[in-house]
Amino acid sequence: MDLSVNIGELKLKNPIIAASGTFGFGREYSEYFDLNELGGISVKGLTLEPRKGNPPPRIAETPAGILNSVGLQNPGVHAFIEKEIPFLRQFDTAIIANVAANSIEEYCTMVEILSDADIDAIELNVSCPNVQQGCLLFGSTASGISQVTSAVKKVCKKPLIVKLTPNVTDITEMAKAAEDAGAEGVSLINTLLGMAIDINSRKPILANITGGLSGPAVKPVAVRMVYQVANSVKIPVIGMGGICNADDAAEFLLAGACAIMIGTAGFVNPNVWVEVKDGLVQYMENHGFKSIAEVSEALIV
Amino acid sequence: MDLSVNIGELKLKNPIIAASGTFGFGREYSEYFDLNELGGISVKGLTLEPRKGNPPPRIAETPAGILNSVGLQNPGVHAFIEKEIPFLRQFDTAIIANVAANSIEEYCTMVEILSDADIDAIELNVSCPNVQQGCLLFGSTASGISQVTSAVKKVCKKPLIVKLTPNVTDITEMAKAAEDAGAEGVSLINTLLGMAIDINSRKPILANITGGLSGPAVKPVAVRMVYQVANSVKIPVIGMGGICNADDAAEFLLAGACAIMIGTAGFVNPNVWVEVKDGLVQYMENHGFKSIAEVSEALIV
Amino acid sequence: MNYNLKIEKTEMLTEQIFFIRLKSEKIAKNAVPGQFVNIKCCDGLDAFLRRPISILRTDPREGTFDIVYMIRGKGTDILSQLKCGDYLDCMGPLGKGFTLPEKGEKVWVVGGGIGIFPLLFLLERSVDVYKASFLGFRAKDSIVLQNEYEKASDQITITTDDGSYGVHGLITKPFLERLEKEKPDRVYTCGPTPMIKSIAEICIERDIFCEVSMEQRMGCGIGACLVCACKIKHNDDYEYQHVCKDGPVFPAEKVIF
Amino acid sequence: MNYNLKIEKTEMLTEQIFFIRLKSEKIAKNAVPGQFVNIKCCDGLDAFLRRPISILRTDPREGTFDIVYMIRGKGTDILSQLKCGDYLDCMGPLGKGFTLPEKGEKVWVVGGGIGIFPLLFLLERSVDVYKASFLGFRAKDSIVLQNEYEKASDQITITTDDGSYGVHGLITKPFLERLEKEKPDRVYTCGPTPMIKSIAEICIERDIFCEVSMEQRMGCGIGACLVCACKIKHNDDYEYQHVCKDGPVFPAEKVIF
Ligand SMILES: Cc1cc2nc3c(=O)[nH]c(=O)nc-3n(C[C@H](O)[C@H](O)[C@H](O)COP(=O)(O)OP(=O)(O)OC[C@H]3O[C@@H](n4cnc5c(N)ncnc54)[C@H](O)[C@@H]3O)c2cc1C
Ligand SMILES: Cc1cc2nc3c(=O)[nH]c(=O)nc-3n(C[C@H](O)[C@H](O)[C@H](O)COP(=O)(O)OP(=O)(O)OC[C@H]3O[C@@H](n4cnc5c(N)ncnc54)[C@H](O)[C@@H]3O)c2cc1C
Ligand SMILES: Cc1cc2nc3c(=O)[nH]c(=O)nc-3n(C[C@H](O)[C@H](O)[C@H](O)COP(=O)(O)O)c2cc1C
Ligand SMILES: Cc1cc2nc3c(=O)[nH]c(=O)nc-3n(C[C@H](O)[C@H](O)[C@H](O)COP(=O)(O)O)c2cc1C
Ligand code: FES
Ligand code: FES
Repeated sequence: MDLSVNIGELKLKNPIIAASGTFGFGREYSEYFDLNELGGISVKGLTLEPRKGNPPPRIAETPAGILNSVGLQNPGVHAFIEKEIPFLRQFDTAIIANVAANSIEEYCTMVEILSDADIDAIELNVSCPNVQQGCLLFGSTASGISQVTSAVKKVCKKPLIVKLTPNVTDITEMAKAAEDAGAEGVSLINTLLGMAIDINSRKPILANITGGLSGPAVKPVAVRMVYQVANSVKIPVIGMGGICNADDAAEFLLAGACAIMIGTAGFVNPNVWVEVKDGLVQYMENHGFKSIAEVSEALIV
Repeated sequence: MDLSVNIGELKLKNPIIAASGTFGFGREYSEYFDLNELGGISVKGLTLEPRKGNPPPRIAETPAGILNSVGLQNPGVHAFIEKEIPFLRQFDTAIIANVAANSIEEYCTMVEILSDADIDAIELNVSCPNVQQGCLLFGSTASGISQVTSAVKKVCKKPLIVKLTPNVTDITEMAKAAEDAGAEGVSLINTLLGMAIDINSRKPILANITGGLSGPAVKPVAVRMVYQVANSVKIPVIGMGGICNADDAAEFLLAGACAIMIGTAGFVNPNVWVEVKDGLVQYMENHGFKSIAEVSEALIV
Repeated sequence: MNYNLKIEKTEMLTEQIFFIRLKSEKIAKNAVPGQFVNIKCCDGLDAFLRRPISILRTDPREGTFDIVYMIRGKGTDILSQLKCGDYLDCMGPLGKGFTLPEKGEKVWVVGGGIGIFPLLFLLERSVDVYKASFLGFRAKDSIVLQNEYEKASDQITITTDDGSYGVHGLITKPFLERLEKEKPDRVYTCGPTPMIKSIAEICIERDIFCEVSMEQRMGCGIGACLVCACKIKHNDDYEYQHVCKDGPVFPAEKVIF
Repeated sequence: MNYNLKIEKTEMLTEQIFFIRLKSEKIAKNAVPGQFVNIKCCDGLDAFLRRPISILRTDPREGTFDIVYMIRGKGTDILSQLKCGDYLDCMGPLGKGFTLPEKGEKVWVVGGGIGIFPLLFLLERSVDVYKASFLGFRAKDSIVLQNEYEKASDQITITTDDGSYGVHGLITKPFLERLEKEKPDRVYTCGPTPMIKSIAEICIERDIFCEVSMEQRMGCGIGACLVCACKIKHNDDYEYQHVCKDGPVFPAEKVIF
């Protein structure tokens, strides 16, 4: 059975990827399972300079999901290259650098720097709901996405994946804009903007007031968007949003994704990535699928 | 304690309203609890002509929520006036007519007809995700909303509430458009567009492929949107989306809503409307609130 | 209102099929064959919606009723962990049941898989009539309640898809064969759509009274949300009626499969 | 990996506070005072995230460890229904614990409410030292583990907010009064933020070694998701460290409250 997946020049040995921001730089989870099991790791969202992130509380539990407002706390792209890449390179898994910035120039500078680093792909994060300027702004309009993507594309020497926000009226316009501007793939969904209030303290639970919703609750919205996008662009689609088990992963592949990312579910079950991989193989055997591509085309409508 | 709420000329004796499409025309639930307990009932979405609705399956269960694709099955506005209003009028509760149409003309015709009917308010449904033309189209752009609303406003003799879809980039623009066009209030959220796939049959569970997500899963998105809208318009906001108990209702009021609607939770607990009303009174007593308005202004940020 | 009913008895009939007896004077007194209860399998979010399960039979004297269900997914799986003494939240009796036969009539019931369950109640409530049961199962190990159906019927035919017990093949075969020889007054059927569809067609052709019990995914279970649609002939057009309220039992000739 | 641990004992200490003993050679052997376990209160969605609960004490010989928790919401409420023999999914031991005292030192621990629990383990592991415990409770009926703390301490002071037992008022009062007379070598504190904040300030002023155990809402519990931020002095600026991995125990003088 062939689990491998190609996204432009990016070769994944299997379609299971750790979702950005939920997996740090792999160090913590490496104590819980063998990172060689993963097709790839999308690292914590990187910025040019180190970022402190937002004040706590940064997480709230909601029905079948969570809200987070980390706010891109990260050591900056240079520290990532010096300290984290060497660690990640010990493992046979693709390193995907998740990049966030406040201006087109900054996106380009970072992509230039990362193009010369030992990574396998770049995931352009134009969809972080937890920082004031930039980022989400670009991701919320087709023109913003095509501006950032085409500018970045000029200096990018790595496969480029654009990560889309679900907080838009028409996700297919965003995906098409990324495709037209030269992206090798799109990944979706980032978090849905949400809010939770403590009715006793009468305060929002998150210090940041609003945060990004992830986990099982968002799965139907994510599956719908993956389905819509897969039917409107030719480039590969990486699906995510609430995947907790192999059945969920199969649902995203059937919706048209060629690979999937898992984040929140790992907080509850640190083995989830391995279990999903093994379960997916089982599912493919039971249904006589020989490759991931076959699953991605198997939906009957 | 004062539970009454005014939305323009619409007077509700309490802020608990049955959400449109989940409560039919009240007949069924009237066998489970006393409809006099309700502040109001928003009836099943009405169209000018009777509508058959979509083929089944029309519902799928998702994590902490459901997808539906009923597609506005209803007997048409005339049958509603003849057969349903007399039944509903037996109860001391506000009758809110939920109106859907495919063209501005049709919206106006219906509102004219309903303006002479014995109802208390009109809820303009510009946000139904389960019908092909019209409806959602209008609700997805500020210009669409202001066109429909101002046109309708000219012929409307009842308090006008515009029901907003969450499937937009910026919900506040939609609310402002409705306010500027003369709406007495806005209600939100309608359902989030979603999809679920049966991985064994490899088919979408809903015959309509996609459907509207409701229930607890959407609550954080709904609370966030209510909070944003309440802070951007002066007209009253009716909040809904996943309310299952009095704590959830209080959360929406604290977010800035002056009234709330409950739908999906009633499928599981037919007493939910009464329980929420009683629980809300308890909450207000415990926290020394004397009126709903006080709760709506009590959020500490 | 409180819908929590005490579980008086549970039994594992097969690996996948379970029996539960519940205490409810109201349901035991009022339920008619073909009706169902709508069950909240657990508090909380894990099986969010209620699950519709047919009433297998009632015991008005004891004030109890029985259900039998097969494990299909989350909800029924949770149900299978319930023990005697636990409480279960059931709304019901819900829906419109079968039209009971008249004295002296010849009644044939045709059930497949989980579709056999509502038919036992019908057989037990059909008095002074001749009763023949045609029951189709996947395989020998999925046959349940055989004694009950034998007791409740004058004659019984069992088929299995794999031939591991009784007649090999679909239940429609022996049903048709017997139709060559004699004609029942009433046929009642419940089970997989292909099965009830062909039974319905066979009866309509021969102009035999036939009622079918339909399945559909449900929300409210009481007729308010309109999700459990069933396509029904209406003049020379069609309309969507609702399994939870207008059904689950419909006249065969009305249903558009 | 499998994190399901057998429950060897459960006990209701008050209406709101419960005790659980769990079997785990690994945790019993490796855990140090101040560390915690991260608990999945139930399968499924009802309490989706794990809940962090301090390790109250371990018994390396028996291969068990204890936790005590107060019912606060969904998760702890579900925990309170667990019975001896059930299994509980716990990740741990997690986090950085307290710095143990040196032989002969004078150790004071200051705990408030649920903040007292990690301190018992510390007291029991601190040998050949003088140990004084200052424990603050809401009221008499919320006092738990008094015997254990008395056994583990050379001297103990209990306060209640409402004066229903021990000294009336906040625990900081007797703590300060005693500080007038003598000076401990080490102070360890855990509890409500206002309390640990003032204890920290008092110690910093007087330049007494002080460690505080912090609480924060968590996601992964292992340092990967960065949600459990704690504001920590960094050169003449600050940085957000993480309670689950860099903490829960931090040097008092480092924390920016
Ligand atoms: C009127 C009626 C009577 C029934 N009587 C019985 C009976 O006596 N014994 C029995 O074993 N089964 C019966 N069924 C089928 C039973 O309702 C489903 O098997 C059950 O709902 C599956 O739930 P689950 O959580 O195990 O599966 P899941 O797949 O987890 O269910 C997910 C959702 O789909 C719905 N669903 C899935 N399959 C069906 C189905 N076949 N029909 C309706 N909804 C479905 C569930 O209710 C739930 O909302 C009946 C169905 C109907 C409509
Ligand atoms: C390091 C550490 C050690 C702890 N040790 C203990 C202990 O020994 N005994 C004890 O009774 N409690 C302890 N707590 C507090 C305990 O984690 C919370 O009371 C518990 O998580 C509440 O969960 P719930 O489902 O009952 O409440 P809910 O309100 O339903 O919880 C909702 C969400 O908020 C989180 N949350 C709520 N309150 C807290 C809190 N105070 N700290 C962190 N997360 C919170 C929950 O984990 C969950 O994710 C500790 C907390 C931390 C951080
Ligand atoms: C705590 C947390 C931090 C996240 N940080 C990032 C980030 O830095 N960059 C990014 O592109 N997405 C980030 N995300 C979004 C996830 O990568 C993913 O898109 C989302 O969580 C949906 O997947 P899931 O439901 O499997 O978690 C974060 C999510 C969480 C929960
Ligand atoms: C089965 C179903 C049918 C619905 N039909 C309508 C409708 O006709 N008109 C409308 O404005 N909203 C309709 N809605 C949306 C609800 O009124 C409500 O906005 C949404 O369900 C969120 O609230 P809830 O989570 O409490 O159900 C429907 C929802 C459901 C579940
Ligand atoms: S389930 Fe709501 S109408 Fe049938
Ligand atoms: S909880 Fe994830 S870093 Fe602390």
